[in-house]
Parts: sequence; C-alpha cells; structure tokens
Amino acid sequence: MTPAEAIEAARRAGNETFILNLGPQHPATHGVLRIKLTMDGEYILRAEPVAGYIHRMHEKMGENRTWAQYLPNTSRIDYLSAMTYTHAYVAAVERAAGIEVPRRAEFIRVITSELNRISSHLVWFGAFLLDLGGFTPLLYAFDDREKILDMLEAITGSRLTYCYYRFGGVYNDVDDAFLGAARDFVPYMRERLKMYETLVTENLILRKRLEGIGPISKKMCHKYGATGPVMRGSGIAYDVRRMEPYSVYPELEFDIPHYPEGDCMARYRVRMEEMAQSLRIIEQAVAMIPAGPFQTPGVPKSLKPPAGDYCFAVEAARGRLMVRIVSDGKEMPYRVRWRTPSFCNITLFEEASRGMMLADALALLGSLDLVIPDIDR
Amino acid sequence: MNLPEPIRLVAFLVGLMAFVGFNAAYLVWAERKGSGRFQRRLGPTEVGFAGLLQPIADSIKLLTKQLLVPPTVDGLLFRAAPLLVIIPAMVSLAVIPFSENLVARDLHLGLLVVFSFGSIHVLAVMLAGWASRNKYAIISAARVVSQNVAYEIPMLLVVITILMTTNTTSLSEIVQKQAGPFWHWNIFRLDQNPLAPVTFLVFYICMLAETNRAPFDMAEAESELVAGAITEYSGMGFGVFFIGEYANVLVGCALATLLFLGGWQSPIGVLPGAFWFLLKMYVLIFAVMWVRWTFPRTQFYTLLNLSWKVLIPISLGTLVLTAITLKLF
Amino acid sequence: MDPEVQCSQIVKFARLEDLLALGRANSLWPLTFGLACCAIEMMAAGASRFDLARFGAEVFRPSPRQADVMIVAGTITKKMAPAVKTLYDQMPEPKWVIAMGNCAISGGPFVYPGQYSVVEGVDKLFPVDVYIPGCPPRPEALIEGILALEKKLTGKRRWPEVKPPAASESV
Amino acid sequence: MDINKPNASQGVVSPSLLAEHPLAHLVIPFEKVDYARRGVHFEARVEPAQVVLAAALMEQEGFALDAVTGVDWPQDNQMEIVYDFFHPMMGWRTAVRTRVRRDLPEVPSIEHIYPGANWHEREAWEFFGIHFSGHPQLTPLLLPDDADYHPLRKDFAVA
Repeated sequence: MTPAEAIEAARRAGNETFILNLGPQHPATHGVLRIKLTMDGEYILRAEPVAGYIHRMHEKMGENRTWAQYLPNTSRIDYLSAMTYTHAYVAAVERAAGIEVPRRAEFIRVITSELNRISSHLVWFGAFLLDLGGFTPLLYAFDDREKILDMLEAITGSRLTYCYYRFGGVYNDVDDAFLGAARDFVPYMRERLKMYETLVTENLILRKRLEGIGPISKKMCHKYGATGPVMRGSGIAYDVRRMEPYSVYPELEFDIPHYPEGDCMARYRVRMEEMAQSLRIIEQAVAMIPAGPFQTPGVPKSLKPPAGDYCFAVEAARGRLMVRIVSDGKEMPYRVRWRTPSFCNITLFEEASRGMMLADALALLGSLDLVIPDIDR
Repeated sequence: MNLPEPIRLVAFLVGLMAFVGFNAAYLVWAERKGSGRFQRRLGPTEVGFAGLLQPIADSIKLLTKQLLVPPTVDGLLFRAAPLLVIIPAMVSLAVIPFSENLVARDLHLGLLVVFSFGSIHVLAVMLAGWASRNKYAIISAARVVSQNVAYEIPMLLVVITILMTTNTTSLSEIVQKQAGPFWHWNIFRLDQNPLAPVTFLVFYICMLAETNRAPFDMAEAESELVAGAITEYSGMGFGVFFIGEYANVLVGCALATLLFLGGWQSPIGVLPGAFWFLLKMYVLIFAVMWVRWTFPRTQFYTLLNLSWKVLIPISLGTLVLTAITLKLF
Repeated sequence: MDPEVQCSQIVKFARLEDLLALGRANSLWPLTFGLACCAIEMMAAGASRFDLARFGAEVFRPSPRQADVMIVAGTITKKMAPAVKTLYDQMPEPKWVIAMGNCAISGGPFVYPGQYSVVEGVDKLFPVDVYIPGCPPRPEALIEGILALEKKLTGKRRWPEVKPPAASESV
Repeated sequence: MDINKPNASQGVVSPSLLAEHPLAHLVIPFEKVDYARRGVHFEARVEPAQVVLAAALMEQEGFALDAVTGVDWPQDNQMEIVYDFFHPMMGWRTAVRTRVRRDLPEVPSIEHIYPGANWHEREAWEFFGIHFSGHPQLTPLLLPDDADYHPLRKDFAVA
C-alpha cells in the first residue's frame, strides 16, 4: 500500500501516533542532524529534518576576512571532500580576478580532487554499511582510505582539511614520489573494489535490504534540486564535470555511471562505479601531467577582484557544489554563498521516507550520504 | 565421585555459576579479539598479556559504575528484568550433561526443562524494554517478542524430529544413543532422518535468532534503536544483560552439540569425555561470532518471512519425512 | 586501644582504590558523539591502523547510560549546547570528558568578534578532563589523549612519554 | 546499465554556439552573458512580482532550482535576491535577480513550484529578514528557534 494509504489507515484506525526523535546524537545520523519522526508503530508517517545544530557561520565569516584568509574555511564545510570545496572557491575568485592557472596546477588539482572523492566515497561506504548492521566493511574501507591520506598528507601536510589550492595554482609542487604512489594506488584499489564487490555487493542480505527501498523518482530529484549520486541513481546522468566542464576534465576520458531504478541499490552502485571512474581519471592525469610552474607568479597578496558577482560550479563527492561570490572591489568578499549538495539532498527525505519502516528510512538516509556541516554551513 | 547428594548439588551449582561467569567474560574477550582479527586489527593487547585481563578490567569498571534508575521508569520491573535474563540460562545449564556423569541433575525430561526456561529470556528482554519507558526500548521490545515467537516454532519442530528418532527426552540418553564413531551422530544419521544436516542448519539459524545475535540482532540494533531494549541500563544492569546474552549463546550451542553432534562422544569412538563436548561447543560459538562480523542485518519483515514461510515448512517437511522413514524401515 | 589511633594507620585503603582506578582506566568506553571533522579522525582512530581496541576503548556505546568517556569531537553551537548538557547529565557517575579539537577547546577557527552561534569551548558547559589540540587532531593525538586520561586516573603512565625537544636544544 | 556507452549529455551544446537565443521565446527577456566571465549563461532582471512567473517559465523549460541567494545593499537601501537555475539535460545556467526595498523586503514565494525552495527561502528569511509571502513555514531553520536577529545583514551587531 502506498504511503498515503498508510497514513490514512493509521488516522482512520485511530491508533495514536507518537513522535520519535532521531535526535541530534544518534548513531545513524553520523553527525548532529535531528529528524522528528511521527510514527505509527514501526511505520513513519511524517519525517521532518531539523538542521542547524552545527551551523558554523561560514557565510558570515566570508564577509570579514580577506579573499586569501577565507581559504581554511572552505575545507571545513564538507571535510570529506575538502579539495573540491577549495577548488570551487579558488576557481570562482580566479574567474572574478581573471587569474590564469598553469596546466600543471590544473592536473594536480584534478588528481587531488579525484583522490579526495575516492576517500569520501570510502567513508560513505563504511558508514552506510555500519547503518545496515555490517561492521567489518567499515574497517576495510578505512584501511584503503589511510593509503590515500598518506599520499595527500605528503604534499598537503594535513589528513582531512587540506588548504592546498591557492589563487592561480597550488601551494607546493608534486614530486615524483607522489605521482609514483598515485600510479601504484590505481591497480591496488581496483583489486580492492573487486573484493568489495564479492564481500558486500553480492551479499544476499544486503541486496534484500537495498533493492526497491527508498525509491526517488526523476521528478522528485528535479523538484528538490537533489544532485550527484542521488540524481544519477534516479536515471539523470548529470555531472558538473561534463555539463559545465572546468579545469582539464574535457581532455580526460571517463564515464558517468547512472541507473534508472532510483532505489538505494542504484545509488550504492553509482558510487561504487564512480570510484572506478575516478581511478581511471587519476591514471590518465598522472600519465598526462606536464612539467612547468605549479603557480602563476605575481598574484597580488591582497587581491581586489573587480566589482560584480561571479559563480563557479564543481562536482563535489555529494553532488553539485556552486559558489556565488559578490565582490565590491575591496579586499574582502562582499557576500559568499555556498549552494551545498547535502542541503538540497536532505529536503527530499521528507517526501521519500513517508510510509517507510524505520530500518528502511535509515537505509535511505545512509544512501543520501549526508555530511551535516554541509547542510548547516 | 559419589559425594553425599546436598554437597554434590552445591558443588555443581557453584561450578555452573563460575562456568557461566568465566564464559561470559572470556567470550567477550574472544569476540573482541576475533572481531579484531576479522577486521584486520589487533583486539585488546595492552591490558595484560594479549589483553587477557581485559574482561577483568571491564567487569571491575561495570561493577563500580553508578546504577542509574531514571525516575520515569517503572522501578520494580526495571530491576526485575536483569535477573530474569540470567535465571533461565543458569537453570538450563544445570540439566545439560557435560560428560558421562558430569551433570548437575540428570532429569528424565531434560529437553523440556531447557526449552521451557528458554522462553523466559524473551519475557525478560521485553520487560526491560517496556519498563524503561523509552521509545527506542519499546520498539525493540515489540521486535524481540515477534522475532522470538516466530523462531520458537521451527526450533521446537526440529526438536520433535530428534525426539522421534531417539524417542527419549533425557539429554544424556540422547547422547548415549549417538555413541560410537562420528557417523553415529544424529547429524549424519540419514537412515533415520534423510534430511538430518538440514535440520541441524534450521536449528542453528533458529538458535541465532532466539539469542538476538546478528544477522538477526533486531532487538539490540545499534545503528537504529540506539541500544535497543537496554538503552536505559547502566553499569552492572547492562553488564548482566551482556552476561545473559552470552549465557544464552552458550546454552544454544550446547544444545546443538548435544542433539546433533553427539555431546561428549569422541569422533573416533574412544575415551569420550567433557573435552569433546566443550570443543564442539566452542567451535559452534566461534561460528556464531564469525556470522556476526560478516553479515549485515536483515530487514524485520524478511526475518519474519524467513521463519514463517521458509523455516517452518522445512522443519514440518523433515518431521513428516522422518516419520515416514522410521515407519517404513 | 589508644583513642587517637587514626583509622588509616590500621586500614590501608590504597590497594582497592588503585585496583578500581586500574580497572576503569583500561576499559574506557567512549560515547559515539561525533559532531564534525574531528569525528572522522575519531573513527580513523577506532579503525585498523590506529586501533583504539588495544586499550580496551573500542566499544563505542551509543547510549549515554553505558558510556564512561564523552569525547566531544567537533564544534558545539548554541543550538546544540542544551542537548550536549543533557547527554552529559545522563551519563552515570565515574565519567570523564575529552575535548577533542580546537572547536571543543575554545571554539577554534569560528571565534571572531560578532560571532553568533558557536559556544567558545566545551568547558563552558561542563568540566573537561583532557584537551587535545589540533584541527582536526591526528588519531595518534587522540590516543595520546586517552593515555593522558589513563595517567590522570591511575597516576601511572603506560608508555614512555615522548617529550618534545626543549626549544633550546633543537637549535 | 550502459555505463560504457558515452551518454547523450557528453556533447553539451554551449549556448554561445547556438544560432538563435534558446530562451528568446520566453516572455521575460533573458540576455546572454559571457559564461567564462560570470559563470552564468543567461540572466534576467525582474520585478519582485514577476518572480513566480519567471520560476514557472524556468520549470517549464526543464530547469532545476540551484540556489536562492540574498545580498544586502545598505548603501542603496535595497536587498537583492538572486535565483539560480541549472538545466540537468543541457547544462545551461540562468540567474534571475530582483531588488526589493531594504526596510520592507517582500517577495512572493516560489515554494509551490519548486518544493526545494522551501529551505532556501527559510534560510534567506532567517539571515536577511526577506519575507517570502505564501511560504508555509517561515521559522528559523539554522538558527535557534527563538532567534529574532538577522545575522547576515550588514548592520548586524551581536544581539
């Protein structure tokens, strides 16, 4: 019976519903998202997400720092794919101030962003299966992730909140050790993805838990503006790297995995195949990276981009990330607006989870892959 | 060893309490070390040699924790629930024969005693869930009841097939009937019950579901219901549920060994003894832990469908099949 | 018997107190309470490479009733403060708090004149036992924090403390 | 699924190459903007009253809502609201801007066309005080429930 009928039946049957707080502290929310569930027994009649428990004023801070001082903030909005967030901000300012970026820096940005995307998908993979009750895959996924973090730490100095990109290039150059490590990482990770395929994807219990659960239609994605693996799981092959090509992505050969079913299994498969595609990108980028400068010389310390508003969109791990910056010619941004993917993906949870059981609603929540500071900013 | 009756009984009682206490502590240690090995990491290694003192540290800490009884809680039931979890496991252990004469009280109706007390465990967990007045606990209490009711039936049907083949309810007689080399064990007695291994498997699955172990741990589903029925328990209240859970796994595996794997009989038919019984039991317990760390949790309705639509028909089928084979041959 | 004999001369209390402290120190069960970036480093500390299980601390209890240590990993906002306070009050008595990361220590990078939504430091809500600086602190730093908490409990240090070279020596 | 076949969207048609202006037939004038310079393909400046019409046209053309951004211009006593849209199939980007009076910012809500705008508008109301008429639930989203201050206004002093 459809969710609407479930609500009607509950109301007619007169059994009183109760409000369950999937509170700010709950193992399944992986952060401080609170969801007020109006429940009838095990079924959810209405789910109302309450955000704001980790609102850290990123947009207000944009207005009282200079353009360069704001860089550390960009990697703390979504700390799992911090590179792509810094990439969006830095590219937006470069577009505003008209700064050129050397080819080598563009390739370094692509390699580090894709490595960061894989490490973000690995955290999602571990946390998602933790929600479904499987404890072991989390440890395997974190094991691989540590290898990526070692590589990125060698060149950026930090494990999670890299502040690696600068206006007009990157902070320091990439040595052959890093390129060699990235080159060897690709076949190793392909082996591991095969192992995850047998350990988890073909597991009957998992398939029963995910197939047909939490269907999200194309229309719903369109109405709520959900993007990224959520949209690609519902059949729309939208990826900012292809639709609004930036950096050197047009020269690289990769596919956009998308599935029409729109259920949790489709979103799971999209992310697993996205990791394989990212490996392909890294492989090509490491082969094609030219020598040359890694940063445009002569970028003024206190940048003053011309007045006006500019925006730049990037494909973050969770979906389409758009930064809109308004400059009034001074050395501090006038307004910084982050359109973050999780903010839009969570809005469809209310409609998608109506009439589902608690366990399935948590599988749906896990398949949306939310990072809570990404919602609250 | 024919001590006068009361002393013998007291000795066995103390022995069983020690056995359950020791087992609960060191099964937790084995589970943490085992799960560490499954997950490519070391389990507790710093506390004593290879973490052997870890259970002692845990129990000391749990014993000295403040026992919080929240005001909104139904006081009497809240305090009674942990006791009710321990008692059935202890009592059913009293009936289980560890070896020829190493049994506290060899009752003629041993099997019925074990199963009748086995059902109290369900009531205890539901009581805990209901008494703690916590929404998560109430949902988990409802889940525990429907899950255990669904899995009690196929388990009893399997036990009836064993009764038919051995036509005795005394546990030691069942084991004596399985004397001799290992193909005399009930699991391999295809002449009496053509689907014997299948019945063992059904019994094993039902035992997993009865003790709320993954992949059927719907009651204490960490990632959904916070800590399930025992959310409100702190310190030793929670510790007793821990011991109760492991004691029930112990009883379940002991039963599986007795009914199917020939209790204390040795595989090559010579010098039977308690050693073989414990060895088989711990192998089964290792399998329980192994299953827990590999499989995700099933949905609740798949769990119930598995029992009503799959396990009960299978166990009924084997029951009828055994009756036919016994009648004809 | 001499009336002035102090009880402590007859009965030696230390032994039991040490035993309890040792038991508590070796089985600190943290509460799963990840707020932001530091939570990912806490999960990494629990994972295979920086294994918290070695110290008996890998049992992350979701319910505050069964946890001993509250590792505050992330930023506390004004909207979240009452919830954190209730969680702290729900924990049974021998409880400790580890403030992990700059946000939990002092509000970290989100403190500037005119900020309206971050509580500047968890110690404004309840007493904190161990502070672990870093943004986010490395998993080794979290393990060092747990060792420091164990030293605070038992007075004995498990592993030799690695003293950073004094400023004068590292010329 | 056919992930190996390069999907249709790979060849996105950049609007500058198109002969005639793809959105010319719309009643609201969208002028072309240099994407490489501003990051948007088309832009339209409308009156606050026409916002719902613009959103309906965008919905009809197959655009999805990207963001609702408020900008506070105290010097010319106005508040600007920018609606961003992106096209999932063709990859185009449009922006619709309106300006409202700063002391009484009032804009009709487009929540009935794009339900996703519900949270965007609540956030704009919360940070700027822009009242979206017709919005079902204009309560604080990210700020504590009893918040009565609008932090992103330029004249925001710590309450």
